[in-house]
Amino acid sequence: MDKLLQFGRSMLQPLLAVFVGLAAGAIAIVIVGGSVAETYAEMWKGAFGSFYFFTNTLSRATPIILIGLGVALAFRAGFFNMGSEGQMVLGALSAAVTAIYLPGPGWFKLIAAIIAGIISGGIWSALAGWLDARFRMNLLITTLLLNYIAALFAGYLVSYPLKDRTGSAAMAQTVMLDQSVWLPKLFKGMSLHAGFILAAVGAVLLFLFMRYTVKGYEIRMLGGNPLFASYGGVQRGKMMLLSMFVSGGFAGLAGSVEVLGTQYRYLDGALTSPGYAWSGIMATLLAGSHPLGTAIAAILLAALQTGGMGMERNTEVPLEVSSIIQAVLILFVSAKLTYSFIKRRKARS
Amino acid sequence: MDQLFDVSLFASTLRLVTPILLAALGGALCARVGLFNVGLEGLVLMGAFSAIVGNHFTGNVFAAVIFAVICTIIFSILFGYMSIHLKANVIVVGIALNFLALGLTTFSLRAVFDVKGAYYNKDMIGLPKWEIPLLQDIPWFGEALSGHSPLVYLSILLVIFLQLFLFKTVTGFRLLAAGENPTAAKSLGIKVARIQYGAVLMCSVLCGLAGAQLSLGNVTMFTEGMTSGRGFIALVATMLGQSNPLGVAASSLLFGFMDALSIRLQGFAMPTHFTMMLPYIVTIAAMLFFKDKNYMQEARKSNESSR
Amino acid sequence: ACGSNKNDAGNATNNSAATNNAAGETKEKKKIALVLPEKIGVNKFFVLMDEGFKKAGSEFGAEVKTIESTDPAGFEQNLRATVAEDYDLIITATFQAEDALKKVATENPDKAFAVIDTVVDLPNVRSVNFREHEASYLMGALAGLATKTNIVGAVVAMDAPLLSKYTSGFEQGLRSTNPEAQFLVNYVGSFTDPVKGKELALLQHSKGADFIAGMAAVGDNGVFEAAKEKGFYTAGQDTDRTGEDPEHIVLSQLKGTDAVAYETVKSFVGGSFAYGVADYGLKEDGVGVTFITRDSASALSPFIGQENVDQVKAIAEDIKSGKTAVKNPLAQ
Amino acid sequence: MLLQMDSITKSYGSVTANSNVHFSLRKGEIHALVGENGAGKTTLMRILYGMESPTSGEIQLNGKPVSLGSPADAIKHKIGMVHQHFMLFPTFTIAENIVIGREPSKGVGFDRKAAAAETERLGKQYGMLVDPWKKVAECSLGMQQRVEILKVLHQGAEVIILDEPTGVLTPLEVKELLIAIKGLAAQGKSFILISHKLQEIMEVADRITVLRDGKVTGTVEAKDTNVEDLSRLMVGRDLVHISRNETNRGKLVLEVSNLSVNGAGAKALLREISFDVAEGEIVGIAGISGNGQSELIQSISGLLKPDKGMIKLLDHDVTGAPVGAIRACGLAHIPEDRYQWGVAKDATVTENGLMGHARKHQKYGVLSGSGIRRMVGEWVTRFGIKTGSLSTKAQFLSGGNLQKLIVARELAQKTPFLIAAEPTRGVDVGAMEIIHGELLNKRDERGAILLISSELTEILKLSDRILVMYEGQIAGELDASSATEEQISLLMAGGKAVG
Ligand SMILES: Nc1ncnc2c1ncn2[C@@H]1O[C@H](COP(=O)(O)OP(=O)(O)OP(=O)(O)O)[C@@H](O)[C@H]1O
Ligand SMILES: Nc1ncnc2c1ncn2[C@@H]1O[C@H](COP(=O)(O)OP(=O)(O)OP(=O)(O)O)[C@@H](O)[C@H]1O
Ligand SMILES: [Mg+2]
Ligand SMILES: [Mg+2]
Repeated sequence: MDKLLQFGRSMLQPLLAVFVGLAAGAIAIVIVGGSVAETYAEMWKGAFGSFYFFTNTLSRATPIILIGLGVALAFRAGFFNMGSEGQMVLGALSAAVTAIYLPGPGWFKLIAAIIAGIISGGIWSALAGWLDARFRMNLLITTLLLNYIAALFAGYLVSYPLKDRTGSAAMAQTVMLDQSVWLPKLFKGMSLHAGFILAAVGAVLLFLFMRYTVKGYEIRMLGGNPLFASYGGVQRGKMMLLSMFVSGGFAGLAGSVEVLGTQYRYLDGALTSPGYAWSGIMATLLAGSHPLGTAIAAILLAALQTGGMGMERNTEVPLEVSSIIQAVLILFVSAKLTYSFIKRRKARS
Repeated sequence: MDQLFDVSLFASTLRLVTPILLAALGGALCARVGLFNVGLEGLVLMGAFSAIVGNHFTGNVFAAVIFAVICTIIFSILFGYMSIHLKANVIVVGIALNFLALGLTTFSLRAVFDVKGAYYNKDMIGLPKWEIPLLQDIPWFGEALSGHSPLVYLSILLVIFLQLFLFKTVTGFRLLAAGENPTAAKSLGIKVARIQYGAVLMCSVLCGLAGAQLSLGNVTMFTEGMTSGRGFIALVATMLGQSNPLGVAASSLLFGFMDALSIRLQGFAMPTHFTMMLPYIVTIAAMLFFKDKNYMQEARKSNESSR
Repeated sequence: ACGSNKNDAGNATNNSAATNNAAGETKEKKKIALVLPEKIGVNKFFVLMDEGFKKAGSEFGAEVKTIESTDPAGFEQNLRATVAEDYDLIITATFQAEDALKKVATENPDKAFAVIDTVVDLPNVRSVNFREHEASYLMGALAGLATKTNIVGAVVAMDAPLLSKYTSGFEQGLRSTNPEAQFLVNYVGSFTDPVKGKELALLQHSKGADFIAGMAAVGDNGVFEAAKEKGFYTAGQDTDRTGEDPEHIVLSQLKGTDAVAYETVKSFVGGSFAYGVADYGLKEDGVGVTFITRDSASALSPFIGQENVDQVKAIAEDIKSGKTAVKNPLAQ
Repeated sequence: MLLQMDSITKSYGSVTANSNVHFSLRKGEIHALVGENGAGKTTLMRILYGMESPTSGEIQLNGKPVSLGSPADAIKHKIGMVHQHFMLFPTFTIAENIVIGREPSKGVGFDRKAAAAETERLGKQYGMLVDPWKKVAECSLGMQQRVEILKVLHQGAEVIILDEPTGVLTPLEVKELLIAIKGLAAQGKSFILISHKLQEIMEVADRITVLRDGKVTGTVEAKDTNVEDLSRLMVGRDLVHISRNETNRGKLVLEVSNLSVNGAGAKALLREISFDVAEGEIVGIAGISGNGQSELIQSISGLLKPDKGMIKLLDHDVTGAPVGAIRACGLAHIPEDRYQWGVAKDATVTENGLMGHARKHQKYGVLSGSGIRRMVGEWVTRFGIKTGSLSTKAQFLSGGNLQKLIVARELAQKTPFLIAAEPTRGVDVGAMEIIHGELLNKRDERGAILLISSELTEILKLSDRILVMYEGQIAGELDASSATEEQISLLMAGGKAVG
């Protein structure tokens, strides 16, 4: 009963926020002369309107969930990992390269590619952790900067040595992966692929790990107060490398499943332009670094995006306005509306 | 070597660095009051767009700059209200604002000028280029330092002004206090929220100027997304300079210089992708010297009792 | 900004004369979608295409809808959605569309597709391809003849394969007329950065370039501004941009995407739509250069000079006839 | 009556911190507020200072009702507060910390020279000398306490609230502080003094109000009462006096030899320290804070790498070993600063209790929730820790209760060796008895304890041997049975040992 009440209270805030966000979005729609009901209906349809669109939303959410989980882990350990983008790019590239050049049967290459993606994303992230632990370089800055370096490096590889020379050869991309290494689709004719299962399992595992294991406990305490953790015998340096590695590993996995499940090749810019990394960070922050919450927030953000596309396709509301509405919704969802609301009510009573 | 380090390199550095520096100073003010402003990119974009709008309607560049500042202030109030008043996560707000700014400017570009992508009008006059009387006659320096837009010189003055403001004035002192230990500041009756709003507003003024320099100083046009990541570079400069105006200036200049240099390195043997990495790699290397606060100090600070 | 962008332009004065045969007024209105792999935004290439598409829609009485995408993943989704929403013809464009189109077109063999600016070899897809390098070649040849300093430059958006069609074509042309000339290339690293584009042009000018071609999408605007400030000569892409500043913007490379979009809609409504590959180069008048292949409303700049124009017109004829071969850097 | 608080009630959800409290203050009076940990003293004072709004009740100043919605209001009404935990800006200078909020200015400029002069003048006027240009981070706790009080005086406060001001001070510093308070009261300032040290209270207070479970159990004139009556009022029962058993020294547990730590500055923080602790004994370390005790504790527990020397724990060389390894070897540690080292404020009581115990409550790396809750629940009853529930966040515990949680956690490690740094800082008399009892118990069970305390009575009461530290060295060793406060104080101040 108590738990139920607590749950209800914790749901009040996001619900209220979504409500206010929709109201604010409605104002934007009215300003451009759209019909609020129709626009939101199209948005809903684009995100959840049918099984097809629902799975579409989930497939878009897949990399966001994985990135969000990685970021959540690092945040929980007290490390501000802003480098998901670079980690994802390198993970994706390594997965593609492994899948293309490794000999062996398809299933073997697929697994190897996923592992390669996780490892290279993890190493890139752990590098930032190492620079911080060893040289006291601010992690926030290094991770941000390493993004640019990773993107340029990957860009170079696919523009020159690894470039796809079959076909029109006009894109900076690797060759298409052999069909045997593609991640299977979950439903025929839908874009949702097995990567989503990985993301969902990842969320549950991370949740269980953080909550019920010794290491998870240590990571949480390290994030809560690093002095307390080190006083209790947690080794910050080691933990930093470990948690940054796992954090980057999630981002690398995100890149890998995009390559193996959606694009079937590494295409320069295909992972950076949708802003998956920023969405992932937002999902994490919206959920207060709770793994399951992060997954839900990621789906919500993905739904806003796919909904926005639906809105653009089927109404006269232009694409820019749909991005305005998305931003407004996010802003309000992030606001701790109940905070001031409850406080005020208390003061009065 | 002569090819690399010519006068135009320094002139170009100064021009390219001004918007970054202005935004980074704004970021530093926010950081000083405990608001990590990821929304610089969006604020600068707003500034760049509204400067062009102002110019279009008033036909006066200075009025346009003022207009840009006002619009950016209005936009930043949203940032302040969300993160200070409604206690939203400041980073989420920053990211969302970046998206919002991109959407709003693109949309308004169409609404105001009825064009897509870029607004350019050859009759539009940008910020004047000031030749500085004595300076311009000094052989090498004159060429590098003279003949820039007023905002370039203003940004240099602002660095000094902010340094003095933060460390020499009462208001600056309280601003530092509010960021250093908000609980203690509140316990002294200092209005921390009000100071935070103040910092956000000052930041938006600076970002407005940064945007104006971009769209009326560096070039005279607005194009969709023309900030091209400069706001994030400014964020790095803010952190690297440890939110000290002089430090921020130094790190912005370092980055700007390396950026200008990397352009010149294009075409020398190395692939472009690698020359483009140069500013980022050098910035990381510079961090070896700009040592950050120890995590212990950081942790001590955040684990003072709140009761 | 990502992905890519193709510029260029052939101003393709649409042959609006051929319109009024009013083919299918009696039949039900055809539903045609133009699904773009990115936002139209700053991209003249897409702007033109959209214009040609809409124009054809209203002239031939088709129901047309342009759908922009925010990113590659969103593009595939939009493409699938248009299939689901049962458009009669789905037009898309650029290399970026290739992967998704291959998948979707294979899965929907009964649906009609068209793709502009790349080739997708499927029975239900009509492909239209451009040979931009031929136009670039002409521009390079002209630049080689016109330069007084023997240094010419190009400010390019990104060091990416698809843009080498422009730089390589340009360089081949330049070499053909002026083997001595130095060719400076600088990359902006973005499609949306006029500020850096301008700095790069200023740099090239300071190194002595007197003709600097803009190949940087929006960055071109920055190049133009630098030209105006410093008094060198420059060239634009896609449409005839000489009108913006005839004194300095002395040439434009053209690419007829609007005409292609227009023709595609027209042929579909009129029933003459055919699958397969159509290739547009100089010969087909799909690409070109102002003054050489097309007249311009602006006066010819003395920097270029009628004499050089005549010489390059001859080169253009050689390319059309196959006497001169322009190497496509993307073909091996 | 200068100040009157009527029927103040304050509840946090299900916890009632204050219930129908009446409290008054006369001009020039020193009014002590005492009570067990979590009785609601701090809460009541935070209400008076405008930092919390009461659920119900009224406050009158000079007979007129006032609304104190924020500290700014309180300061306007000349109410100042020195908080239980310092509210200072460590990177700022003393002068800056004192004048903040009412800075002397030249135009818009902050006149730091004038601030320093003002600080010096204040210091002289109230007999609390400070160095205005020194950074607060570099000051001893006693100095920081002075800064806090000078800050309040600079604000022009007439009513000054002191929440456990002596908790961190050495006896000498306490004495100075009490004299200063008396002097100020004679000059017409009024004080509300919260303290768990009843002796001090009897020494300076005019009136005493006792709180228990958020309710006033009595207000008495100081001259009409004594320490025993007071503690009965507070705790609701008589305190049992614990007695010490004689034990004999067993084998050596901790051996420290020639331990040195070089600081950033020229002066070494620890110089060639050697001592040992054996089974069945408590070795007390006395000294003014800042004389190397922190570095010594941190070196032994592995938080700081010593530059020279050796530390042996149960015959293992643990010099410079990681904390985890040393703990595994047999160390438990009650840290000196509970907020910095002892807890994660945002974590729950259970989670904070689990630190160091996780290995015992896991199988294959998976924690057993029920076992952990049983363990922490047992501590809560045994030490009388007042907490809403086991999943209350640590930051909501009162200072003393948090201290009890930490002590319970470290005692439960059941290690052969325990560092107990300021084990009773901020705890009430009842809890102090319990903690002292537990420490002696551990000693009787052949444990070895290194006790560091600024409280000489505590050192004298518990220790078998006493070491005094001065400027990073051991200035002398005394046998507890014969040592006196005077002897220790002399050594602490740098004098030579006599006898
Ligand atoms: N913000 C809060 N939320 C929930 N409970 C609180 C909060 N603040 C205080 N409490 C509870 O109110 C009670 C009174 O706390 P308070 O700090 O006033 O005690 P105290 O008398 O000062 O104790 P101590 O002597 O240990 O300092 C405690 O039980 C504490 O846990
Ligand atoms: N690392 C931890 N630190 C503190 N508390 C924890 C930790 N892990 C779990 N808990 C507490 O335990 C609760 C859940 O534990 P769990 O559901 O495993 O209990 P249980 O089923 O009774 O335990 P078990 O069956 O393993 O003995 C959580 O609500 C949490 O408060
Ligand atoms: Mg208290
Ligand atoms: Mg307390």
